[in-house]
Amino acid sequence: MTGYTADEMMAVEASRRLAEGMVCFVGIGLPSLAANLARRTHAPGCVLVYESGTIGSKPVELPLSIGDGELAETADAVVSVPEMFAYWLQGGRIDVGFLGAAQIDRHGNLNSTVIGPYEQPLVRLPGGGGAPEIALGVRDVFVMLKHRRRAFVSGLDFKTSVGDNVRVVVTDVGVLEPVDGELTLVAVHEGADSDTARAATGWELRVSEDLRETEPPTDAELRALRALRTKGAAA
Amino acid sequence: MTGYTADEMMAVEASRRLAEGMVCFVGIGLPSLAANLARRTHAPGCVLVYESGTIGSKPVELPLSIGDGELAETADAVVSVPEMFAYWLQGGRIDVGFLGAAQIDRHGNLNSTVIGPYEQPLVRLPGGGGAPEIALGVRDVFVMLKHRRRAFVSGLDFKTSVGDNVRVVVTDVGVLEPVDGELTLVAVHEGADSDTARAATGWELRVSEDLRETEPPTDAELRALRALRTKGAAA
Amino acid sequence: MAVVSLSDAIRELVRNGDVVALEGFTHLIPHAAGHELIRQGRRDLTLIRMTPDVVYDQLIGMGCARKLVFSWGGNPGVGPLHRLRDAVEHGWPSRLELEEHSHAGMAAAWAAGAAGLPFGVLRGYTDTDLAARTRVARIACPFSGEDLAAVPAHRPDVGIVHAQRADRQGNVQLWGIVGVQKEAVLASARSIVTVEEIVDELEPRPNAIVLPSWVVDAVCLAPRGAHPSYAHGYYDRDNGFYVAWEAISRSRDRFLAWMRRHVVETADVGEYHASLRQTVLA
Amino acid sequence: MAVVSLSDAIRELVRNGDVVALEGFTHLIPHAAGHELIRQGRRDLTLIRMTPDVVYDQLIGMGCARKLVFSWGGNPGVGPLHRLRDAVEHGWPSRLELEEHSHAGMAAAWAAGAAGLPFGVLRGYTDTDLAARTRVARIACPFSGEDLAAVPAHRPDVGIVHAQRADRQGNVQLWGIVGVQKEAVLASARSIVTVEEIVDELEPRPNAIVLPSWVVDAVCLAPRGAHPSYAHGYYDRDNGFYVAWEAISRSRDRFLAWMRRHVVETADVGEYHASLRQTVLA
Repeated sequence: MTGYTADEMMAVEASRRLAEGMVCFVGIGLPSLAANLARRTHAPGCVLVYESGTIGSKPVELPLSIGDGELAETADAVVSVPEMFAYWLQGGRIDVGFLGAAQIDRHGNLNSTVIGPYEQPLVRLPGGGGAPEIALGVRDVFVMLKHRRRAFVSGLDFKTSVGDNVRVVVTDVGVLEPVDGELTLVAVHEGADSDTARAATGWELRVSEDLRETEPPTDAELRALRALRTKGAAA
Repeated sequence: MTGYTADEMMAVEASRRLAEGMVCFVGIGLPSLAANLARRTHAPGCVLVYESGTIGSKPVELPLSIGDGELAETADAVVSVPEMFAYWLQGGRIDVGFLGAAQIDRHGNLNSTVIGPYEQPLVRLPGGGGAPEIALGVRDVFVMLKHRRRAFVSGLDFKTSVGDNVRVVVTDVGVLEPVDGELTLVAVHEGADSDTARAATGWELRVSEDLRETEPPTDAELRALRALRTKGAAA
Repeated sequence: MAVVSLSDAIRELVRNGDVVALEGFTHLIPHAAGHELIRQGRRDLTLIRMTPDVVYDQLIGMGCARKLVFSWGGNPGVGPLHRLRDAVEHGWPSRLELEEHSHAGMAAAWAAGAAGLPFGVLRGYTDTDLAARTRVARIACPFSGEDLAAVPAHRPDVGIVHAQRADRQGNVQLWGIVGVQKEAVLASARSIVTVEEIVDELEPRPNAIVLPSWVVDAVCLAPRGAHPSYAHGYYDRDNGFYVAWEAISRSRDRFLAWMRRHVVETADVGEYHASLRQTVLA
Repeated sequence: MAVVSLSDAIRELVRNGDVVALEGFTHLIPHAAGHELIRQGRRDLTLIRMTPDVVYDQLIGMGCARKLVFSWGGNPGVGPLHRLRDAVEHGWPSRLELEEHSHAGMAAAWAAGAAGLPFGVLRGYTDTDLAARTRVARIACPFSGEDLAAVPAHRPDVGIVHAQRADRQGNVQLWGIVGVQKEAVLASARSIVTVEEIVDELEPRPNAIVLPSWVVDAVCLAPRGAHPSYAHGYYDRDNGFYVAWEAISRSRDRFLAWMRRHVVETADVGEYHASLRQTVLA
């Protein structure tokens, strides 16, 4: 079986958690990759909603931006951005929302605003965008994040969104799920173990007693994934 | 010169007050007749907005209802009803709004809700519809109303809309305009005089010192008017 | 979402006592669905609609409604609704409670309902007697202090609209005057959409809105189901019928006879139209 | 409304110190108008936009802006905005004040502005650190008591958007991803729309919105005026340019040289594109 990258492992693992008919609020990058992979494999009826206003997009190539023309051309409906956030997200019609971030804490709270003090930042990040209300408005939040000490922190520099609805965090090391309100390592990818995860986590990471190993990407998954990447690769 | 009806006199008099480029919020019946007449005569660039959501409608025949298909087909834009009332009326983009009513008082307040007590009405009227916010949201309110004692009352049974923005009341007897906050007879139609108006008014009607006589409909106005009425006549 | 018969949809989704909205702004009025509510004898409904016209006159006259939430009730371009007036003025066939708004207030209540908010905000109701007679509150802008009106969101149990067409997956497309149909479906706990036809593919059209199948509970085929209202691109408004309704609805007996003949004793929208043709021929 | 040159429109309608919104959600970003603001040396602008990207990076780096009101600032799919970061992190070329919202908050502020309301309501900002860093208030539903967020309406001095086309009367038509363009125009005291072409007749299109001429102050012909963004049906997004901007904008000197060569020393959008072609050829 061919090799695969950490990104591919993350996309595959996230896509497996999407089921037929689920309505997903999708951002650019890995989330878009994961959701589109699900549509090409086990969940062709998975509905992709992009915050730019496209509902039911079926892109053939991965968009580089959430506003690419193909997302509108292949959509069931295109609505204004105010309508998207009011009628569709706040209206409670979205099952799954994907979020990324620069920092996450043990409760799934996320920071995509700033590293360092807000007024004198060391790094000014892009900002919250849709995250604060996606985190509140969808049923299940899926977080996708590289597993690094500087990202998995004991205290956020800034709380951009709240973790209440975070159901899973997929990293390049494994999978975390909330257990009694704290993110707990429940699975590791091929070649990693709980120590790998602990070493990459800035707090005392809880590990599930029945720690699983995730299924590596199948050839079919990798073929579908790589067929999608043409455009996304440009990023 | 041919004869004309009281309705035709009212429509013509109202249409003359519409100027090129004015944006008019139009209801069905006489207002629609007056606004469309203006478009066919001296103000072809007068913009007709119907509360059903059609902006810039150019109907060839008079609609029987504000939702007739022709209003959408000939419109520059069709918007949802919530958008019409929020972005267009409340947004302050309408110059002139036409209103009718069952009762009017000397301050231009209107009743289109009920005759008699609200809980035990003698006559249950259709209700306010767009009137309460049209009366607040447009620059100039034009009222069109048959001049009768039971309609021009000293006290309304119900205040459906406020008179603050009423600039003119066109009746089948003449024309009233607010002077120092009270509707005052400023003109009478051919064949009527101030006594006719006083007799048809339920309060002590003020009459302007320089009472004018309105210009009877011209042949051109009547031709244009009657060409429009085909469909409206059905009502 | 499933494509089902209208009678099944009404049977399964509408209960006595429900808050029900059959929306439409002159265009695409869901008459066929209203007739099915009458056939199945639904009772104690709270009916919501901005512009109740003939189909609400029929529902009220047949005793289906306990309460009406509305902003303008009449026979557009013709006159009053006699059954609505009879219910309000004389309590026939039963008392009808009214919750009365302005169009702007109803529109804001629909938008709030669709947006999952508990209330809508507008600059309205000011200095009118309506404010004292309806559910409206004053609210102050936390920044400017401006005093504005707040209306409670519409959240019906069932929202019912008519549309031009749907595809076999149940995605719905409507165009022309779109009114508050999208809001009525999105604001409701359950929704029924009757359509003129079911097609393989919803080819995009100017000014069309699409309601994805996953926000609709039942799509029902009901050709000419908006009559006497119209379906833009399918058939025109039957203005003659609205004029005729003035006479039909004026007397209780003639109204009841007409309803029996054309609604109660017909099985569906097809038989309804057949019965109308026979009456004209007779 | 009048069809005028973009330089005249900017000269007459945009003043130093104005609150200006160049809106667009990835699609139809009004780059040509942004470049003209830079050529004319506008200063102390408060810039509003949900998703500031390259054109705002350029305006900020050239010292046109005093304040930025936004919800997500980055180079979509590529990385950070180096000029925005430099201004915030090091005050170069000048300090930049930030008013930061969420997308949902910005969208509600735009809708409120278009509706002539002083504030918008949403279920948002709850339990985040954003609330303490921006203009947001809590408001209680007068019916349910639910605690919600209120954001002040956007009411810019000037709203600027790019559209596919306009007719000779100045009616504007745009389609594809429509973002908040309608709201940006309707919420602004003055508005400028740049278009790909002027046509005799706006033939209706699926998913198109029309802004009537009487809500637009100036319509300006600016072919390829959205580049490197795209105009649906006219040209694609120049993804390569967004990737290239990462390197161009990283250093102050290279950024300034690039801006001089392609914006400051070009007269209009035509010369801008000619200068880009020459660079590629060179």
